[in-house]
Amino acid sequence: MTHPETSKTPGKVLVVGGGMGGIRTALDLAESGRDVVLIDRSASIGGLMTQLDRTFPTNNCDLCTLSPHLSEAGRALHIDLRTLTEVTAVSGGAGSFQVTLTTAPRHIDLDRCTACGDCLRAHPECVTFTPGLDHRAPTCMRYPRSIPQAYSIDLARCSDLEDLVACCPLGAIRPQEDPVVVQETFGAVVLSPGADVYDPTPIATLGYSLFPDVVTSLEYERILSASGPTGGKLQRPSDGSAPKKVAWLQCVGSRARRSEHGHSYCSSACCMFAIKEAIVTKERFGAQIETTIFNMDIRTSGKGYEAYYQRAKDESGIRFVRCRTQNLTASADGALALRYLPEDQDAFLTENFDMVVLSTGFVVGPRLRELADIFGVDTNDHGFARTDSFHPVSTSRDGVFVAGLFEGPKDIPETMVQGSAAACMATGLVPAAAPRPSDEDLPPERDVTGEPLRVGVFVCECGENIGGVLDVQSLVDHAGRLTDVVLSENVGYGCSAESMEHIRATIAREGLNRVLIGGCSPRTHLARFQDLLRRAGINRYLVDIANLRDQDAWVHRTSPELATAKGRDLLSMGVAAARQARPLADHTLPMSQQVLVVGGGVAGMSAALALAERGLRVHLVEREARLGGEALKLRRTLEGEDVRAGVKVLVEATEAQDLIQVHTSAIIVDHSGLPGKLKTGMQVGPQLFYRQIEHGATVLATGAMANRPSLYLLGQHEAVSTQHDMESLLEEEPTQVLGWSKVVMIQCVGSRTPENPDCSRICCQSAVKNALRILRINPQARIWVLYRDLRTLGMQENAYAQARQQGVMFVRYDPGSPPQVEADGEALRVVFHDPILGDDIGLRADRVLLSTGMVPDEEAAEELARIFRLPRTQEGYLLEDHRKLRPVDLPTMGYYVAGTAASPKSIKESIAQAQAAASRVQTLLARGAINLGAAVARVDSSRCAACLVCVRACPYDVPFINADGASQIDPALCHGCGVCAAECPAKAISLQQFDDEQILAKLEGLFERRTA
Amino acid sequence: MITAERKPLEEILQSVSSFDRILIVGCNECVTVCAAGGRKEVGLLASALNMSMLKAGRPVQLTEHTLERQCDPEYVDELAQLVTGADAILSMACGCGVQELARRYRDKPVLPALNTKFMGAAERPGVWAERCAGCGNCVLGVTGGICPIARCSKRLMNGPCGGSGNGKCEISDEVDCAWQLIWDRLKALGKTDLYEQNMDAKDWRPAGGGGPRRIVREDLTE
Amino acid sequence: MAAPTPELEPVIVAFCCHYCAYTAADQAGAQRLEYPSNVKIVRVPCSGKVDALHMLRAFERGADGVLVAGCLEGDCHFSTGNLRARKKVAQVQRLLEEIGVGPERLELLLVSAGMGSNFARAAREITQKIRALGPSPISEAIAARAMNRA
Amino acid sequence: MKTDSVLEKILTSGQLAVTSECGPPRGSDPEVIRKKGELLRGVVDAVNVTDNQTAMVRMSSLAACIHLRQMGLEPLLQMVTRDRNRLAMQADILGAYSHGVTNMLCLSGDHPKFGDHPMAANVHDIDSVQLIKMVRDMREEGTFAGGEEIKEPPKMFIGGAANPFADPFELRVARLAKKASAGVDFVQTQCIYNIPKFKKWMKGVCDRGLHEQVHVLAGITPMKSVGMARYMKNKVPGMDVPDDLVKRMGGVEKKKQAAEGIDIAVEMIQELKEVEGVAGFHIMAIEWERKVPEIVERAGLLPRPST
Amino acid sequence: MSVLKRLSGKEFVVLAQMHTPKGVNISRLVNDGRRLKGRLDAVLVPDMDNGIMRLPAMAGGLLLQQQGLEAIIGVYCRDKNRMALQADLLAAHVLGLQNLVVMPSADMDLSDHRDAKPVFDLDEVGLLRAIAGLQEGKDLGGSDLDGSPAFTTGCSLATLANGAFEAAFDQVQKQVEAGASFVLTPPVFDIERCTAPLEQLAGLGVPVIAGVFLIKSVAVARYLARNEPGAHISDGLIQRIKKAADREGEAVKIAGETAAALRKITRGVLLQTHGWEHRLPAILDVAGL
Repeated sequence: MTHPETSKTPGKVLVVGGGMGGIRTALDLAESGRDVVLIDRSASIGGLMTQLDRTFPTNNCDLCTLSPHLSEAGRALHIDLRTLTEVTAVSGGAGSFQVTLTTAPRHIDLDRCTACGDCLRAHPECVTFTPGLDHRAPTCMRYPRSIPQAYSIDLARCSDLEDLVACCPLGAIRPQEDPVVVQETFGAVVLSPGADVYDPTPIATLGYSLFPDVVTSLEYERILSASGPTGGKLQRPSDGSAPKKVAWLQCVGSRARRSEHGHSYCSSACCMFAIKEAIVTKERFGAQIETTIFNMDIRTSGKGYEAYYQRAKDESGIRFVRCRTQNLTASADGALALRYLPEDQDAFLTENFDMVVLSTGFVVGPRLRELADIFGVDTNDHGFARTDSFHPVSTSRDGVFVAGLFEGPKDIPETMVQGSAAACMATGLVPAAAPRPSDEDLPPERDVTGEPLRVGVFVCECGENIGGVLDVQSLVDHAGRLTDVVLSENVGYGCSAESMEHIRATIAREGLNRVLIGGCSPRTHLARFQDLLRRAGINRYLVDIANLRDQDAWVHRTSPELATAKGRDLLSMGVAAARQARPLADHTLPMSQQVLVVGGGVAGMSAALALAERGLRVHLVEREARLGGEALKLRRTLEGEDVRAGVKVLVEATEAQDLIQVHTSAIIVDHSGLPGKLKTGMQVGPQLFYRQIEHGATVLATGAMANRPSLYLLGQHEAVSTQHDMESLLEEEPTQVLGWSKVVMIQCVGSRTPENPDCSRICCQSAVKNALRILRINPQARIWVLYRDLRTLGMQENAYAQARQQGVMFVRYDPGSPPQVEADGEALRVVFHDPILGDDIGLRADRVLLSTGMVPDEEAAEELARIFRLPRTQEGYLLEDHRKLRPVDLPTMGYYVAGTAASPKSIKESIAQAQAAASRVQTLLARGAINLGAAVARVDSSRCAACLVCVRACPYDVPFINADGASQIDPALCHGCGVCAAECPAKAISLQQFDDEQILAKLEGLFERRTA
Repeated sequence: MITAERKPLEEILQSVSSFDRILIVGCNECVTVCAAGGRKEVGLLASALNMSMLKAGRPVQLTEHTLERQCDPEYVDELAQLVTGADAILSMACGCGVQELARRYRDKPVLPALNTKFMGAAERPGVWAERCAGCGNCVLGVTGGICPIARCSKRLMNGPCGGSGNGKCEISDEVDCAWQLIWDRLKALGKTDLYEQNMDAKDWRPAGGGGPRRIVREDLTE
Repeated sequence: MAAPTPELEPVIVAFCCHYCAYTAADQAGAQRLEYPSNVKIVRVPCSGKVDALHMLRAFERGADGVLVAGCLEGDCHFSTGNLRARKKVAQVQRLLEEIGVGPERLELLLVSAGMGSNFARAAREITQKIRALGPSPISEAIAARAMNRA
Repeated sequence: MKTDSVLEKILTSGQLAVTSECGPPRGSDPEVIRKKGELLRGVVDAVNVTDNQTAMVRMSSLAACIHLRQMGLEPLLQMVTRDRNRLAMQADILGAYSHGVTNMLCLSGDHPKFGDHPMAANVHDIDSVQLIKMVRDMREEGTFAGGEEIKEPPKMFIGGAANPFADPFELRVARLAKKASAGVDFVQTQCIYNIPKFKKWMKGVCDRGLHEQVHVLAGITPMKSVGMARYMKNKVPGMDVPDDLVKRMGGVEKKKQAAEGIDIAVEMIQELKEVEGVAGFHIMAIEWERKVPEIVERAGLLPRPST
Repeated sequence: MSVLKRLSGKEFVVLAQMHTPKGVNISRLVNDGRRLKGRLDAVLVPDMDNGIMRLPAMAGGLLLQQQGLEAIIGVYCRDKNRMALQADLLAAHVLGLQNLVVMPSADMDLSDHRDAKPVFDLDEVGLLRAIAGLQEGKDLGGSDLDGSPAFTTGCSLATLANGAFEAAFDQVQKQVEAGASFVLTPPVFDIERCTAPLEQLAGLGVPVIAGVFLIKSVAVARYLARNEPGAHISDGLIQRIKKAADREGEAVKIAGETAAALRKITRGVLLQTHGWEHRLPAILDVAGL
């Protein structure tokens, strides 16, 4: 795909929607040097996420982690953020879209507004509606720490305009503003407008409009949220009392059989959503609160989600009831009476609750349908943008890509993946802009040597995360009393844009020369605060973080006093170390612009192609003799697409691509170097020829394996096979199917077990797919699907409904008493329990199909993880850096994962992740140089005894004894492990940033109180 | 290189038991290289002493200092200030360093913290082995570069004793038979005839048999 | 049960390598796995960076237990730093024996980044062990001195 | 004749010589040495008296030799370089000779590590070859090691030890040559069990004509039990005990093992008699002196020539 | 003393294989060579083996000899006709390269130049005869040479695999008859299983030098087990590597042990480390060579 008309002049990318997906897209594009216009129709960005309290499975606020990146120097240079803006017309095509953007008046001058809040206090009525519970809308900022950090005015609600204008001390209120309409040209467009939330009002039986204590899940989030209407207290909307019994009703508006009850598809995220709300309820408001989730199936098929579900059940004590619900009525004592039919009983039960939460899903509302029309992109029956398995983020219109909910209901990790994938696709149409020197804006670095120590301590509350456990004020006071601390204060959310700015200004104003942040893990946040210090005009290495969140508040929730005491210790240690910090210089190396992609399956090929098409040289390494991987065994997707044809296209394109060097029959045997300059050795071909390649980044697309557990006579009886095996049989020998009168499918064979705890994610759809195909060939066949939870996410639910309609019998089994399969001549005898009939059923099946799912490819993954030094989950999948926000990045910079190497996935999801990985690689390689940081070993040659200990100890053979008879360490080669420093008998070597003084100071700080 | 190793802590504690202010002095030469008395070992000993004293309820004041070389008066002079503030000096140098300190600071007890062992070489990281006995009259030229005086347990000058087996000395499997090494090397050099010549009884005067030794280079003396 | 007073609780210093042990400790947090607050973590790039001197100084300043935590064998981000750490821990254990501070107060933990639960368990176990052993003679002596001075 | 030694006479006459040894007591009772000496009277030509054998303190070899001499036996003074410097050694040689001791064996000695004084200084002023040379110079040149003239120089018949089984095997013949050139008159070998290896060495000795210069007495030690065989095989440095010998000892019941050991010793002597260059036998029956007569007799070495 | 003299002097020889670079960056080759100088009897430099186009063996061998090592260079029939082969041999001689091994040619479809045209003007026996002819002063055209080269030439056994060995043996026999004076074997992994064929080879009366292959990882071991029936890689071996904490170290140990064991039944070993030449010293240490 080349678009000659745009390849000469760099264009821009339009990203529609500033939710999580849109932010991800914009960040990826900006980091790979593309100019982006990010628009959102709201007054601030953040999308749905802004209303959530925390997200699963880390129970953390994800937006807080992601959004601050937007304001970071460098990225911000490429991102033009426009709120209150919508697309009103589009013409042109890929490479050159003419887009009309209409920006509604904010009536506030963004340059002047400091978000002081005077207008809000004077005229609280002049606000736009904030979705969620609160019909009064307490603030005209959608959420605290919103981006941009400014208010907006709803003129229509204002009674006294003059007074409103006058109340602003800065004169930022502009009542006369008109909408602004501009037409701009974009090379590509990414649609990530999110989706709307289902409004349960029409379902009369649930009494949403009748009972104030019946709330939607989003409203419940608002109640839990510290920035919500109750200030983070759990109160019943009716009387403000604390509820003792809360119920969640799942699938409200989703999986509906009748259109007046909503839509037919599954909203995919609500199960985890409800579980999280229940857990948070118990965690924060008391374990004694009874929480019950009424559901048809629990659909926790993301990575690590099943364990989260099991923990909720077994450890948090959350009750799960499988049932159909009937209706809600008011009981005599003001409680809500829920009438429901448990799945395994034949009589309705009634139970009283103080609050009922309706798990409402996602819908495409009129504004999104309109958006689809404006762009002319095809949508499915439910209004979601149409894509296909092999082009997961491409809409029907060339150059217009889609990410997130608008593509279909999904969870955050899939949204993040699509956000990056869409960025990747867009970069194919828009070349990188000329690099802009970001350092120009930086103030000169102040030389702090010789200055008396002035330490500033900034303690984050991080909402409930830290503040909910630790006594932040006492920590602030404690830090204030430490030696050389001239300032200590609570900064709320320290990593929020306004706090960052506040800290920056404070450093400059107070002339601070050492800074300690009491916050979260330095692993994730140190770099950001280092940037901040640099912007504040002092060396970036003069800051440290005391990990008050991940390693204190989060792990000592039940003993706040001890946690606070530990917090004091951590701050003492941090201040002591900060006092020893010295300004350091970073070292850099040029990056290799080649990429290693390991694994020649669908994900690997897709990643390689995406990278090569964007001009990067790729080495694609496959251990088998040919490309294709596991997908070669698949024939059709649930949607009916021809997998073989798709794979063939990929293989041909890969082999034809000049920038891709394919190495088949290749075994990776060694790996060294550092991100940006890696070396991988492999043995290739039948005679194991050794080759070493240099690359800047690595994409692991090593795949997973079809599971083949020895269960249910698999491998012992001819008539037992896996769903996987069935693929080719259905295509190639359909006549066999004609002979089958009864077929039994068993789900979760070898998945969701103690050995392989995760859900394999794809088996339910495979079962439905194969059931439908069998029926197409042999409509007379009777098919039973024995399952634990049927997990047909999103639109797959429609196929499930269709299968049921066509007479496929879905029978739930309990993992405690699984079905029995015995040989019965050429056929099989299957016995299982039917909970609805309450009886055991025995039948003679011609065929038993096992949904065996996937397992990590232990053979390949175990050794590759060792060679690449990458961590794996306990199940054996590669462990990503952050399950939700960085599902493509591995914990070591420069390594990315695509496809089933990370967790079970469909082809579509694998390709999306491959494209996302390509995007992440681009963002890395666009930096051009590797920052080795300052953590390098330095030799004090006057102390060196030239004893050779360092020379012998260094794992990378870096130190050598130079002509002057002293050890010399090249900072460009040093990996910063510090082994030499630890071994040096003359104490002549120190590892900067971790030198002895700093480490020992931490110990001094820790024990100061005790020894004093 | 002179090799040494730290004395048992117990013994050091005993030796400093009557002092309140102790100066621990390391040396940045041989003992640093053999990980016995460099800056790091000084730190470890100081820490260990401090803890032991604390435990015994008799805290002391410990000062650490490492000299470039403890056997040269100019370097040793550097300590004057620190010595004034100390009741005793604990030297982590070889015997030469200890004596130099004692010579320079006559009124202060100087105590050795190391046992000086031998002149040796690093066999591999962390392992040092005796190589030279300082006999003052080198025979390495006829013994294939392997010293029978330092490396044969019986100092045999004319070939191996009857206890040599599998290339090892009779005293331990850890010790190579020096004569096996000599023989192998002579063979490799094609110089086995050197072995055939009898080596006369050694004159031990240069080895100290003639009393304490010194070397004088007139051109360098002042 | 009354909440334990922090001053009477043992203090355990954990030197954690950035790539595995520290990440595992963060993971424990993300998973809300509780462990005693006695464990104070010092982040180092690699367990091989932990000098014998650091371990000893921790005890000297009053630590009742010290944990050196690195990557699993064969997994060290820096090749063999964890194996070096193992040797150094053994060396310091011998020294502690000489000083008369129980060598069992110093421990090596090898853990992978994904093993938050293992880290939490190890933290619980060492705290339990140190509690059972009581305060280190050094921290006791320090406390006694501080009392005398006060 | 270089000396007045009986042993020298027998050896130069070309007859097979027989020597044995007797360890002095770890105490000052002279009876022990007398008893052991008595057992050997008429059975051997000379009796070695060990010098702090296995680095354990015993009555001095010199004193014990004097006792034997007084009994009319022919003593052979063993002297190790481990415990004395050249002054002390020469003094002792003069003393010994003054008492009519005319044979000596020059050794380096077992390492103190194995003895009861592992802390003792290891003198090793000179080594065994140099000791041989020193004794030879005392006899032939009439000078002390320091070069001064000796009034009435001692005339010792000089022996040394040879171990054909220690490594490196290939220099073992050369080692004997060095001793020969230093002036050794005879050597007693390490106990022989591996006869083929011994023969190989002996052939080397003969090839260089050393057997013409040095009388080689083959060392024989009867084994008391299979346990001893195993111990010698595995624990004693420089000892080469072939497996089949251990097997043979182990093949008989425990009570008869001692007899089997004697049989083996006798058979070996018979076989070694025929080997070119073997000038006699040195029978070391450690703390089993009473069996020496039986062995000597059964080996057909009796009667001893009268001198 | 040249390696081949040492061979004829019944000494055990240690050879290692080093590959020429695909490109002109020779630093690795030269450095590896320097590091191993004195520890090896000679280095075998294969010529474009595996059908991978790269720096020719002659250049590699020359570089190594300049570093003070002795080189044995591979010659093969796939890519050159008899003219070019003979001319190159003359060049080799005058450049000081006097040790040759006639090697089999990999199939073109395994090559990185699949479209190249194979020549096969001569076969291995023919090439050996040509070498013999040159040494006698005649080229294959029958012309006299102005100065004749001298070589020591070996041949290589195709496989030790059961079933295929006999045919391979016949080939080698023919090559020995045609002038090969030593035989290189493919890697030996299972000494017991290979003893019989190795002994059979020894019966040809020329020294046998057995290959020792460094199995770098479990994946490589599995690959060999699956694809090289002659390798006889046992499950035990795979498990041994897998269970080792330091797999690389274990692999080195295995190779070293194999080399040490081969010492008893062959006249030399050829260590094949395929890119991990920096591990050769460790292998030699383990093997006690």
